[in-house]
Amino acid sequence: MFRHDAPAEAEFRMEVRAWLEANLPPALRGRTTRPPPAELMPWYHTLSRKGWIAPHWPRQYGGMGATLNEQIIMTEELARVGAPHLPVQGLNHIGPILMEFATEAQKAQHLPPIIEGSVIWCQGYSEPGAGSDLASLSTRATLEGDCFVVKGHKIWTTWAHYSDWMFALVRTDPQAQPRQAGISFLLIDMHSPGITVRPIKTIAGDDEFSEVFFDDVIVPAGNLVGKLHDGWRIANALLGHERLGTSNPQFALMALDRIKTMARASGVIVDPAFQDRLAAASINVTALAALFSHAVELTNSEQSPGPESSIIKIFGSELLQALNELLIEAAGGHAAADRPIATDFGEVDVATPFLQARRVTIYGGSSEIQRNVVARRVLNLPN
Amino acid sequence: MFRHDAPAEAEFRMEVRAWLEANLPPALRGRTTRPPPAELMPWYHTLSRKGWIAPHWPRQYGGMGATLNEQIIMTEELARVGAPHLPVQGLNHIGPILMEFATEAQKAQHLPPIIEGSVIWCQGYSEPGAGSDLASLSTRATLEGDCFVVKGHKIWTTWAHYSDWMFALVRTDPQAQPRQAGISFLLIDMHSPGITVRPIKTIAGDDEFSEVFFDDVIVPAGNLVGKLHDGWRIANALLGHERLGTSNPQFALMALDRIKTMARASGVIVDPAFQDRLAAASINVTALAALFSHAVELTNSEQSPGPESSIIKIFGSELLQALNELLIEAAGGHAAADRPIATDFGEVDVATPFLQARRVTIYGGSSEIQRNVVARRVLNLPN
Amino acid sequence: MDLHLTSEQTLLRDSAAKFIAAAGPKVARGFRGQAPGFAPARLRESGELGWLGMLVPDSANGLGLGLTELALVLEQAGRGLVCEPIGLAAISAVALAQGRTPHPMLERAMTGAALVVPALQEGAFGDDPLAPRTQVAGESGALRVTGTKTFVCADGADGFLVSASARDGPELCYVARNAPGCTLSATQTVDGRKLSTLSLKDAPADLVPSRQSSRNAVDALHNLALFALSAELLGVMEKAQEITFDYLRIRKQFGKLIGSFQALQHKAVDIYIKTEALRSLVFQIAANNDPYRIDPALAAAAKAKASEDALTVTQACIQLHGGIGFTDEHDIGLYLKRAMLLSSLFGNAAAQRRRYVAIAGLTA
Amino acid sequence: MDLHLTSEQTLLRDSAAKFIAAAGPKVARGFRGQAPGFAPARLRESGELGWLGMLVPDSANGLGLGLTELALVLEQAGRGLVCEPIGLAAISAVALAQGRTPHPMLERAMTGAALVVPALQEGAFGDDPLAPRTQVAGESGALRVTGTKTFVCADGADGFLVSASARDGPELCYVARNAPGCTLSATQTVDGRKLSTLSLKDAPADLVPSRQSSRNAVDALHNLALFALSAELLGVMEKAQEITFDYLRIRKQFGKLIGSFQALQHKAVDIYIKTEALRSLVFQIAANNDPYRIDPALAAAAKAKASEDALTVTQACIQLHGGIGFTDEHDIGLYLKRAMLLSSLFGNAAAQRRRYVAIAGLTA
Repeated sequence: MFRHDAPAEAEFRMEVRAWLEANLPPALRGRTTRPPPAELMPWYHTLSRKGWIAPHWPRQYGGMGATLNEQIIMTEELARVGAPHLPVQGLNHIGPILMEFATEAQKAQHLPPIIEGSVIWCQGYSEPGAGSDLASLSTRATLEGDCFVVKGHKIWTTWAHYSDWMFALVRTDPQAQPRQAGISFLLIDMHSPGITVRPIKTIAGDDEFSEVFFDDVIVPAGNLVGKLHDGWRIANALLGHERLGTSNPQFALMALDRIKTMARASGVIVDPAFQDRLAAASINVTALAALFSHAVELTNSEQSPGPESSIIKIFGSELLQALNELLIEAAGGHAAADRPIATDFGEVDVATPFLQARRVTIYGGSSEIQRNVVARRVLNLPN
Repeated sequence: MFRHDAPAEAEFRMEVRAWLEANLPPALRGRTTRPPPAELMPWYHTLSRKGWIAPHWPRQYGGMGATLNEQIIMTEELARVGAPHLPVQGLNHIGPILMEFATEAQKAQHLPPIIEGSVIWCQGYSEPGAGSDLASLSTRATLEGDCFVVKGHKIWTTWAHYSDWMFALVRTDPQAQPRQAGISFLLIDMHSPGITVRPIKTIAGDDEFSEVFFDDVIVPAGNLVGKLHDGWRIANALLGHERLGTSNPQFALMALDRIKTMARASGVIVDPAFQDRLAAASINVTALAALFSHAVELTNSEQSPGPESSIIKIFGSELLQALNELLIEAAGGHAAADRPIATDFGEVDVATPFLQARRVTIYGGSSEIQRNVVARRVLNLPN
Repeated sequence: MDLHLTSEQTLLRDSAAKFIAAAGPKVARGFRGQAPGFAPARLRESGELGWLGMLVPDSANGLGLGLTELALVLEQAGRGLVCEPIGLAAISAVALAQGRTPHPMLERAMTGAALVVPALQEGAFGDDPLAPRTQVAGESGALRVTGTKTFVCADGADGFLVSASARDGPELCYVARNAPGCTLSATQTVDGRKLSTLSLKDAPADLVPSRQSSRNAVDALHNLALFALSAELLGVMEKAQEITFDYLRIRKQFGKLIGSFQALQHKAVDIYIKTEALRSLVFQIAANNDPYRIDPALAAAAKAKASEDALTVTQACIQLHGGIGFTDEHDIGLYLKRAMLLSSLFGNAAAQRRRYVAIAGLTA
Repeated sequence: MDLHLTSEQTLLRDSAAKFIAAAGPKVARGFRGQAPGFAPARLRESGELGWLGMLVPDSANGLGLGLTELALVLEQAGRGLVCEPIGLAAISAVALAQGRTPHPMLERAMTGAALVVPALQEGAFGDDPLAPRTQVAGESGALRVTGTKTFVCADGADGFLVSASARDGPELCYVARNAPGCTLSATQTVDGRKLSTLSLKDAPADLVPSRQSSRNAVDALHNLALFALSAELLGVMEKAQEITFDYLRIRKQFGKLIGSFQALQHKAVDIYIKTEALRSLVFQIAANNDPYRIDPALAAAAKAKASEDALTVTQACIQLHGGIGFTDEHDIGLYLKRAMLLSSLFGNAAAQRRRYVAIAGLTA
């Protein structure tokens, strides 16, 4: 968007583009909801076999060890071809956490299956009574002998009903003050007895989320990551990563494309009033890409963006909503159709991505919570 | 805007229109800043002699006793001819307060001069340490014999440097809890010894406001309105009136006219993207007029809009700012000119009204304070 | 702010509130994917209550009421996510009543025995309602209509009020559902209702005249439709925010009621202000306009504002609920979906503003 | 977020920060209504520091630096409300350096001994920079320019870079202030600076060529001007919000620091986000574009965003100050006024978006 590829980069881009065009099944392109594993995982395996599943992972763990520019090129080309959103809990969340905090045995057990795509991970953080106020979580893990016994209830767990493993925050010390000091980071086999998963249907009609109930689930003590009661620090150490991931401009770029297609189909593309809003939106997508590049740059040079990743999360998520409002506007009379709209320029899904976009300012720390974080930790405003 | 005049009303409108056209000096039309008293008061006297200075006052006090529709017609016609903003502290604030709370002697002394325009009033509420938090005001009035001795410091006092009288909130009981219970309502002759007035220049370059210093100013005890320590209730009883007054759609209508003129002059009027924003602004002005009519209607039928007048204040003041932002946009390269811009469609002042509009969300209770009021008293949200 | 209502108007509002007490989110859910997506018996009940003939003059056996009464009922319909197309039926009835002799469908339309709905739209965006591409031709008594109408709320309808261009401008025509040459194809909407494309090929039609004193019938019906949708959107906004404010008063996070957080309070106030402004606008227009000759600029203004603000408000309501608001189980999402549908009908906010520029003389 | 700077860039930024430490609101106030409204000695000082020739290639005795360095200096100029037209002088210098032999004014322009500024605008809104109405005609070496340029920062200028249409498209011409046929009329702006209308009647001019490898000189200078103004607006936003955040940390109301109120915290975060986003945008463009061939869509994007957000942010800063922010005595108003001026120059946000639609191929 800003950069001009160096010759080697341009060559890499062309290689990626040609390979994606040749290998990404047409049925998986331009999807607004994430396809279920049966459809999606073969594509994951294809990317994995090519060695491109984890551009940002070091080579020692099976990643590409790609340069920053190569990662950006990869992202742009995936967006360009309309590639589906992969399950990222393994690749972007628990993977990096394990690399930083886990034992060699844990790494050896868990990292290769993520690269291979033979397991799917989910993140067990939120609870019904602990959404924005995560530190108040109450799912208990009691150490009995060489096992934890887990009892409690997680919610908003992405893809829990498809997952093999969960990385969870659990309360190991109910008395601890502050409450954060009594939380541990645990890896839980989702196939263990005592686990019940109930998918949650969202307003967008998908089943991205589930509730997970733990009824005295036995978890080997060796599944603890880091020290006992040190889970809060581990989870937060890489929160910035998660926020960066969800603010990837890929989603905004795809939304912009969808708007343009719909606007051509409805004819509103020729209305200068609409064009003005489209220009403002497009300029903000450019700004998001700049913020994102800037943050990735800092992350790669070991200056973690820290709480400033909240800024990108706020900007990116609210922009994605604004883009989807513009999509609704462009759709005119089609705004409420619950199926993709067939147009001369291809099928365009309108209501589904619009409804889905409601989640981005709620999950992963709501916009309100992110603003509190920035006010306190970045702007140092008083308490 | 919504109504169609009944025949008698249409006749009244024509009478008002013709009279205003014939009697309002051209130099006073379309002014963005309020002219100084030497220029403005002759017009006040003209309106007074005609009997039209106080449409909303009952006839017994020298008002017009006009019907609601007549008041609206008057407002619309004053806006139409571009009449200047009159000093309203007497007409809209202390006048109605005196009618409701004052002794007969106080009414006889103070109401006729307001109608005649022989005195100008100012409102002494805000202090340097008590802006949004008005209840913390500290200007002391100590009763000594049959006089109060006043010591303290008021700020943001509109037209204090032109005023003959101030109605002030003063602290008469420094120990009272809650602090509101120690405040009284006092009428202060601005020509008293010990008063120093320092005009404040605003960012818009005008001198609407002053600071007022009281150095042991002697005020006869008979100038107390209502009971001792009961000033907070008196001031608040008619706060709704003030908020209604400042939200009069007249200002928004004049702003809309200014935008249109400027847009014609700069040529942007033909740009559909601009037209779209102008339409949104115009629709919101229509909504403000509806809110205002609605509130006036309720006020006239003795169902005071109460804290809901805060809603109109928020909506009206923020709309006025949005209108002035559109004015700046319409002015293009002229946006920063510090004088009125000469155009083929007449002179248009741009930067001055834009800068002036900064005040409307601050004075008379900032938008933030108004939102707190609505959240608590209207929506009953928890504390 | 409270409305200043007559005692008759208060009674009417209360009766409408009672009617919707038997509707609401649960009932609306039940109609998802049903055919028709509402209860014909309930439509007849609203007819018995006089609502469908509310705007029809006394002389044609209606109640002869005005826009304030219509708005009071439709505001309640919006609050209750009512699936019966009361508003569209009521405004169609007044159109059917305009001729020297009322149209034969009027009586059944007023009782709810039959459902007649407007079919005025043709494109997804930018329609000029006074210049339909659909054509009407032929002699009086033997008219034929040809063209395609889109986004028609045809579910359960027995006939349509179709706008079509004749030599001298647009005319309003009645076309029966089962007329030869009349075909429908339906699409499901997110709120479980249906929108149809109505294809007309030489379909026989009756002219639905305008009173001499009124504006063109197409314009009159179109403006009335915009007003009716605005009133219903107002009700959607009202109820959605009430549910939300209630939630703010009971949900705890960080050991406090979330409604005590200033940032959420201010967001709540913002949506409340939008709703209050729309209510004042709708009822000021109602108090000052005749049903069949609403000022077109005001109708466009109301629909523009209602369409925009209803989406903003219902989206904010979901945000204020947090995760729970994003589940299909919770009712709040149904209000957003209803707002999506009603906002899009007869032209969304942007389309209304575009019309407003032209008809309000803004650039003159 | 911090920028990832080289040690040379850090040094440059610190040196600019030191320079502006001697500027600031008090100095800017002092220049109100003065002629010229800045200190020529300070302009020469910035020349001595190398800033005016910063973008000029080594071969023409400049520093040969890039947009990142320009942005670092202009960001500081914005922060300090610097009145000396450093940005306009620096971008004019690079234009003067483009020919096979640099223009004779280049050396004095680089030292600050003379001031050359762009004169590219003609209308209040909607200029196409590549199609000026001003005409240039005549033989090489005997060119004459006729037309009117508006909103020229002519205060203290010795010459102008004027865009004018020739037979084959727009050309950039140098016109001396004291050339025959060249007259100026000045208007005061709210921030105490002046904007002039430059009337040219058969004024003698020199052609200022573009490098073969670069785009047209008018386009190149125009895009560079948009970028420079964006960087300066960024600095204005930064300093205005720093002043405001400081105030939130010390002002008490209701017995509490006002910065502890969540509604004000969130408003503070909103303006902070706008500023961070603009900073990333400006410096990403800087890192990836050559000074005299900036992507026109990105230049328009930056100026659109900077113009809009600078007004929003500085207005919010006044609101967060409350009454005191509305007084002329307090400095915060000066940042709003500077934002008003810079936002309006070379096309405001709406004008930039309009250009962006065309040049970014949005509707293709």
